[in-house]
Amino acid sequence: MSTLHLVRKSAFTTNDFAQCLSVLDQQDSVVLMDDGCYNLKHPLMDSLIKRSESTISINVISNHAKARAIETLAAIQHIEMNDVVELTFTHNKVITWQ
Amino acid sequence: MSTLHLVRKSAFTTNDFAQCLSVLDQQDSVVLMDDGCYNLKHPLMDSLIKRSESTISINVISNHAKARAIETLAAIQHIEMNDVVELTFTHNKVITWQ
Amino acid sequence: MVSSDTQVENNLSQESGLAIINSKAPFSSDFGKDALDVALIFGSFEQKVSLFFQGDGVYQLIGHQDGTLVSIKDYLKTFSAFEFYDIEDIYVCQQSLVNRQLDESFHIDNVNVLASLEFGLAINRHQHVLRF
Amino acid sequence: MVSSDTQVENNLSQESGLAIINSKAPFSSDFGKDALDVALIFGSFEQKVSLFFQGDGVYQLIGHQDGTLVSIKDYLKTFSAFEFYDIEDIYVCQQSLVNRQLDESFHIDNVNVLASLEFGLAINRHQHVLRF
Amino acid sequence: MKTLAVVITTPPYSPLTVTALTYVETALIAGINVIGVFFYQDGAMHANENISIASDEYQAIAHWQRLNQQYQLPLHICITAAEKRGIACDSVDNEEINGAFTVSGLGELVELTTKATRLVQF
Amino acid sequence: MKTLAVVITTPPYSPLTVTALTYVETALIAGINVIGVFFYQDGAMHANENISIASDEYQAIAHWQRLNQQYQLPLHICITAAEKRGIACDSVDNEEINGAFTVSGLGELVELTTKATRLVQF
Repeated sequence: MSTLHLVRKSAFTTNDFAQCLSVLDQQDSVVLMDDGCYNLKHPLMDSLIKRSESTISINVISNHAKARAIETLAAIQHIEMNDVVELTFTHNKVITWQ
Repeated sequence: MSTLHLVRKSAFTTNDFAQCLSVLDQQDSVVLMDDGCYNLKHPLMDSLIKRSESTISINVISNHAKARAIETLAAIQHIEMNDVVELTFTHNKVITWQ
Repeated sequence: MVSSDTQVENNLSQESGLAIINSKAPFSSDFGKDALDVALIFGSFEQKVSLFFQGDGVYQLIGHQDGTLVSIKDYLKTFSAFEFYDIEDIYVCQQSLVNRQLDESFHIDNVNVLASLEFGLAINRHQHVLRF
Repeated sequence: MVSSDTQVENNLSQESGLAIINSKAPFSSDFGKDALDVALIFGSFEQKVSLFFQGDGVYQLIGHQDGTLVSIKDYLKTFSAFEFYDIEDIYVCQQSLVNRQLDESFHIDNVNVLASLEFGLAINRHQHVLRF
Repeated sequence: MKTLAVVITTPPYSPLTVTALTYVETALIAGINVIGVFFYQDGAMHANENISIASDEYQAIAHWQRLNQQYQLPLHICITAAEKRGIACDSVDNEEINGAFTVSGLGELVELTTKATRLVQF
Repeated sequence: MKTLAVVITTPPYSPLTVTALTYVETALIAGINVIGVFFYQDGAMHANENISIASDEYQAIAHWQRLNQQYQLPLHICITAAEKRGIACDSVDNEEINGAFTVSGLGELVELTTKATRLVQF
């Protein structure tokens, strides 16, 4: 019963990312896209990375991060849109946090 | 050079109120309106009230708080829209945080 | 061969229906009303739909509100029609209530207050999720 | 009678022109572009206009961005026209940069990095304020 | 003389527009000289003649029309914002634009801002 | 068979719509059966035939039209959301509604949701 979480908002501006993290399950995956890419530098990301040492996969859409000149972290997978499409079907459902 | 700050967003959801507070000056006034009324219960309000013991006036539009069933605090002035119009001209400028 | 025990478990864990997460306060945007319209149409088509309230969305459930004071047609009153539409699963995030210093007193009955973990698990029991 | 000293002080403290506060990131809404259009029209009418960047608005100033990667026409390039329009007062909130782990390196010159107190005082030197 | 210019950025179907309207009407009743309202961003949608809001909901556009008639309140719609939002502004006698609104450019905002004692954004 | 339904809530002039479009086109190229796109809330503005976006900016509506033609992708516009945003939906052969879009009710969303293996919102 894994969920794919599409995070589209900056945690520096809204609390959508915090809400996402509060319901995140161990088998889930997170994709940072659009302004969600800014969250790579947010304090909430540290706690997520520590948790994710278990099983949660954290991804960022390369072009979305690059467009915003955001350096990314080693713990984060760089993916493209076709990976997002694939993740849509390897997880049981999708929640968009926007 | 006083400023009237119209706060229309919930600090539980966005950081607009925090940005407002960061530029607030001693002679300024704050009006909580629309979802800004929710900020009466936000931790940021405590720090503002402590600061405001000096000179900052904090106001809430009665109907906007009442519509939302928000109990208000003793330190806060209850005002109506005609007071907002008056405050517009007793201050030098208006900034809307929305 | 699947034992009947496992079948029962599979049935229990079967994800079905739509979960709608409400994340916006009621009187500053149309999001709550738009979510309600979706919920009612699912109900009228006899499709399973559950409502979740999180973040500022929890303000949609609080008692003693009155949108008419700000000239807004109070769509919250329509929440009382949920039973008629067989919308019975209504969940609110406890942490969101606590953060906002809100009591667990709501303008409709049968609201389930859940801790974050259970709130997430309840969402997971649905096949699809929309968030407004 | 007003002494000439006081007059000088009054002139210095005279509030004039428009302050535009940018609070949104560049590639997820039109707010930055809409604010830019207002700034340029004030510039072309030879009216004083100053730009302030706060919160996620500071992302509009960061170097090495490329909107074309996400098929967005990169309005940030137009920032280089500020000098031509005599828009010379550009302020960024230092705390917003620090919170976002951003260096003070921008894609335009002459950006003034100010602590919150000074940032607020700089806004106060204007007669009107719009925020996008 | 107290003069006021107002900028509206929320669409007619937003509950936030009720607050803006109440503010402007209160100012007019108080005798403030409201020299103009400038509709920018999603505010430009106010001029769309085809907008149809359920009759039991707040009729923001009708209220602006009323203020325009009762107080000769100038209502300026930003043409760029309007075109982006599907309001055809090209023809002279346009049936799609609500008659209470004047199609203007951003230059009008400069004009209003320069003339007004106070500028308030909603 | 993998089937996908997509809900769009952002307007055609929003940069966020680019992401949604890229996602849908990528799914179509990957051979996913996208059974329909439902335009709700501000997404309904996509069907407004009068929308004019500067030619050097992303033409979201033209791209949706292209996907509709190339892949017979069904594009459903929510009628209530559209009317609220100034798109007249009453006449049969409506000049104001972009031909690539079908005017639908929320019942269509129920239909899509029930049929689709995955529902993704943008």
